[in-house]
Amino acid sequence: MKKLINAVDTVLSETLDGFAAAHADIVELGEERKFLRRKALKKGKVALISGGGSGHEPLHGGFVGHGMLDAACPGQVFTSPTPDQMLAAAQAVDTGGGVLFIVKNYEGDVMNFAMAAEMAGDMIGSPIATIITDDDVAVETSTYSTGRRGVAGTMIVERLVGAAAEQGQDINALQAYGKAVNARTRSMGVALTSCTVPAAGKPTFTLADNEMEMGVGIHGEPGRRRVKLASADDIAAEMMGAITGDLAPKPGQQAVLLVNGFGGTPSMELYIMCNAARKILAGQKVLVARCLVGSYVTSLEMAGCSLTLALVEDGDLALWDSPVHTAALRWKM
Amino acid sequence: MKKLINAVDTVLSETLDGFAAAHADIVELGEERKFLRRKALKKGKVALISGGGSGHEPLHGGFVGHGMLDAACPGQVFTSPTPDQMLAAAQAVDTGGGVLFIVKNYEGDVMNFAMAAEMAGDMIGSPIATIITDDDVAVETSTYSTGRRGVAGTMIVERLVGAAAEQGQDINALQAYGKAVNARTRSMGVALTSCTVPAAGKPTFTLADNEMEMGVGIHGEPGRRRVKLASADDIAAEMMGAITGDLAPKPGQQAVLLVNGFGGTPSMELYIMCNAARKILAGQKVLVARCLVGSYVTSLEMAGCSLTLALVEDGDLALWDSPVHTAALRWKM
Amino acid sequence: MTNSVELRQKLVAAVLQVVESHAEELTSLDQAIGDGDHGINMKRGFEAVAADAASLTAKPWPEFLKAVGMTLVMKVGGASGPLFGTLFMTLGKELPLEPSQDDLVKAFRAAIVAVQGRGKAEPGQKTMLDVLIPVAEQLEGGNRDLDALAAKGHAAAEATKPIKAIRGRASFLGDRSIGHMDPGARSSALLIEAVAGVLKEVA
Amino acid sequence: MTNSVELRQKLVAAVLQVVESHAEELTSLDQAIGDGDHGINMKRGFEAVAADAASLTAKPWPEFLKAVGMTLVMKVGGASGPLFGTLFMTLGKELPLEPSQDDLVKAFRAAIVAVQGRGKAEPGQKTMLDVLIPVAEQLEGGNRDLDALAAKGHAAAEATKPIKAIRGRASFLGDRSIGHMDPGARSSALLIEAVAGVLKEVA
Ligand SMILES: Nc1ncnc2c1ncn2[C@@H]1O[C@H](COP(=O)(O)OP(=O)(O)O)[C@@H](O)[C@H]1O
Ligand SMILES: Nc1ncnc2c1ncn2[C@@H]1O[C@H](COP(=O)(O)OP(=O)(O)O)[C@@H](O)[C@H]1O
Ligand SMILES: [Mg+2]
Ligand SMILES: [Mg+2]
Ligand SMILES: [Mg+2]
Ligand SMILES: [Mg+2]
Repeated sequence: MKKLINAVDTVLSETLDGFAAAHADIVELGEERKFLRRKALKKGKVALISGGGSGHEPLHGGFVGHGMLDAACPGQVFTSPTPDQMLAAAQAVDTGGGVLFIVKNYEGDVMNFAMAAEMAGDMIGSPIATIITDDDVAVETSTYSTGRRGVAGTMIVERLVGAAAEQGQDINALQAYGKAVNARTRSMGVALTSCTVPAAGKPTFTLADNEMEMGVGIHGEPGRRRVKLASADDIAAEMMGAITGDLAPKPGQQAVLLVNGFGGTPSMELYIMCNAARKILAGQKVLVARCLVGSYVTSLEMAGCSLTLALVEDGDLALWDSPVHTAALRWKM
Repeated sequence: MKKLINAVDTVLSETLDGFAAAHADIVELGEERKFLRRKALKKGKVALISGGGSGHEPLHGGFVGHGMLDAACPGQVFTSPTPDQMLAAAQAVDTGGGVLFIVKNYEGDVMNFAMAAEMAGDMIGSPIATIITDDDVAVETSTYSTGRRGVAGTMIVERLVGAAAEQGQDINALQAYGKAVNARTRSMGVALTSCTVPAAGKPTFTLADNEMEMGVGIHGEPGRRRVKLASADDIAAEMMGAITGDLAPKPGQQAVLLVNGFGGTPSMELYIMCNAARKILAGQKVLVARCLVGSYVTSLEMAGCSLTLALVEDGDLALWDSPVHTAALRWKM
Repeated sequence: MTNSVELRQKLVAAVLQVVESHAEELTSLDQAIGDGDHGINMKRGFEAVAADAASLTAKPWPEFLKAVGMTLVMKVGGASGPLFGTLFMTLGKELPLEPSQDDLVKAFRAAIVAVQGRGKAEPGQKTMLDVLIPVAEQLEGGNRDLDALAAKGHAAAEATKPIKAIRGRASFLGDRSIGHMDPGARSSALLIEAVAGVLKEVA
Repeated sequence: MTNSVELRQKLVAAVLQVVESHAEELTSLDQAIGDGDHGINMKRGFEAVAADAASLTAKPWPEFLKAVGMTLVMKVGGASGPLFGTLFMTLGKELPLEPSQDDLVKAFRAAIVAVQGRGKAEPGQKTMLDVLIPVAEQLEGGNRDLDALAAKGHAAAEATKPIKAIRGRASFLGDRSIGHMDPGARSSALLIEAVAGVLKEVA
């Protein structure tokens, strides 16, 4: 395992210390490093809290700040955080408007956030509500299974709901809006290499030199199938095909496109994939109103990327464009 | 070679197309893709043009926009661009204030920009001046050699000179300022893996599982020596030691710290390195006034990072904080 | 027979020992069909329990088990944290101060029901339930032999191999989950064996 | 003897052939002590020259050489683009319309001086100059045998191996540049051999 680390046991704590120091103008680290919180709170605003296993940086800590999250709870690498973290975060950032949890659809995350909500009782005075994101079309849905995973689309939900919260919407409206955004957001990923959980010390999986994992998750979990490496255009066609097949956008429909690197893939390749995805969308007359290209929802040093398409409705773009100031997403402030 | 590409020959053109489409609000691609230019020019402002081999994204195209560059000329991967590119870019973005080239110190870049300046003649009405960046302390200077390489510190020069240009400083003042900033900026890098130039198809070098290249350049050129992989703290100590040994900051000195990923290293490791570097600087009573952590000056998918320290003087921080709106660096707009 | 504080100490030690010595194996199983952290998670949780052993084992059985469960919830994370946490917390809630064997059997079933409620899983979906439920059934059927209990756990874990996962991360694998033992099933079998071992020793 | 258009066509073809067939080798040499693009760069440049061959070879010698040089400058990039470009452009500038052997020898020296001015390098620094200069000296010494010329180029390229690089990217390697042939020296030797081959054929 080749990593710039000191010790397997201190990976998370040193990451958080470095992050908090680098972004001390926007964030603060909570006691026992249970959460990262926004420095300046807004009285009465609904507090948005997300979290999940670490190793997906900048998600979620990089999205704490004006116009997005109020706090993020970092779990161990690829392991959901524990209820005490969400409770401590909620106590720190609740200013009376209620607390909205944004949770990626993994059983671990869902159960830990649920336990926190149940335990909140008298500790948190305000109501608690939850949005579950499940944008990964690689997983075939079925009534018996856990359902789709929450992947890169989560940041779009965090951004839009964060912007709406900033404008003073109440918790019920925000929860409904977040669910609606999630419902029109789909993602799919591909991996060219595996990643290594520091504490495990060896790669989670192995791919031959000419193989890729199509439909991979953001923990290196396998996806639809393992296939031969294909061209950027073919990969984009399969991923976009699954996404638009599911979303069925109408010609003329506006959308946000996110081309998301998994951590080990450089910018050039992401822009090539962006180019490929845009050509496909143009063919379907889907209008890319906003486009983000970068490594936003990662899987440690995994090489590969995901495509996310979020169909937008009236008002979404104005919220998208409103000021945001976080470590990883910043404009107009 | 495992990359998300269509064909080796179209890597650059598709990257540029994807980039220009994704950031169509700020940039435009020049004819024959010779350059990326800022969409909105400011009459009479000195035009800042940089460029170099591709594979270092977001440098330089990602820094085209308000408060940084007016144009960037992308060469083939790791190959400096050709004089026709600089000439075409200069013709496109010169608005009468003169043209300032910002060039990383590689013989190829220096010679190609120099030929462009010589050929400019009547094509460009305004004066042309050049700043050469050479911030890489890994290279021992000697009167006979080419001197130090220009690496990640280049983006700090581009940012500060770009901000000063936006405020209307003239070309001589900007050139002098850029040289001064370069003179108080130093970087050093380390690689944990190699990178593969698409057209070459195989890694530029190889490192054993327990080896790293200390003092590596941004093309996978070797540095000071190949050594056993060490801890983040030890690596940071060697790199910062070389940097501060050369810059000799006084206690209480303010500085900008840039922790720069080379393309294949994820955010967690960069923040661990940031944490390590800050502890060292704190020990020397150097005050980190601003801190950037991310993959800004890369070497394709190479794993590793560089540290850059830029000592700041009066006025630098105000320029740093002034509005900037580029694909890769954005604030206050 | 040992006094109950000593017994709780032995249980904590035995459980920690089995988890630590099988952590790598559990992680490997999770690498095959999950995200490669199950051994790490379990180890972190039971190390936290062991670190607190002095104060925990001083509590009576119900409080002890609730506190162990709460420690697991707060330290394990992932899916297994809330699930094993719920298992232990419910055992604590259900048991009287001086539990009989029958109390134990009943509480175990109640704890499993709580785990099912928490995880919304059914048996046959390739999870820890596929060990916990067969063991509970054997106990309820009247066979309280401790060796047989441990053997049942391991056989049940083994029997998760041919199952196609419907719950947990392994479900994302679909048919490719077939042929691998479920990590949580394996850890459940190991915990049962460790507990049975201590009970047998002090019996 | 061939007419000069035909000769220029043969030269363009020969030079393209040698660069294409050695592109991988040149890139490998550059991977060892540079950034791994020299073969790719040279190939791109001479392919551009060949693509334009019809119009280029129709020009008289001075214009032809200047245009070849300019094409290299505009297509090769890197360090070798301006340097080989300057070499050819200066040859064009120095040569009369109907050059004699003496004219060629003098122009070659002038072109080398221009390359030195552009790259600020001296002989002995492990660059293309360490092939160009010895070849020029042999010509100036009166030995105009074409085979001997080609042989000299290759021997000089070989002789860059023990040199420690002072210029070019290889200089960043310091002592580690020792033992490797300079890529630009190798390409220079190949170009000289290709040109000599054509001249010999038509002599
Ligand atoms: N819904 C569920 N119900 C019961 N057990 C589950 C459920 N989801 C997961 N598990 C168990 O948890 C184990 C995985 O635990 P662990 O790896 O620690 O968490 P995570 O899957 O979050 O990484 C699985 O092997 C399975 O036995
Ligand atoms: N200053 C210089 N003077 C003469 N030749 C040089 C100089 N710098 C580099 N070279 C030659 O150029 C070759 C490298 O060319 P190339 O790989 O195409 O460019 P780059 O080094 O920019 O990648 C070297 O092997 C060397 O022979
Ligand atoms: Mg996990
Ligand atoms: Mg080069
Ligand atoms: Mg797991
Ligand atoms: Mg080269």
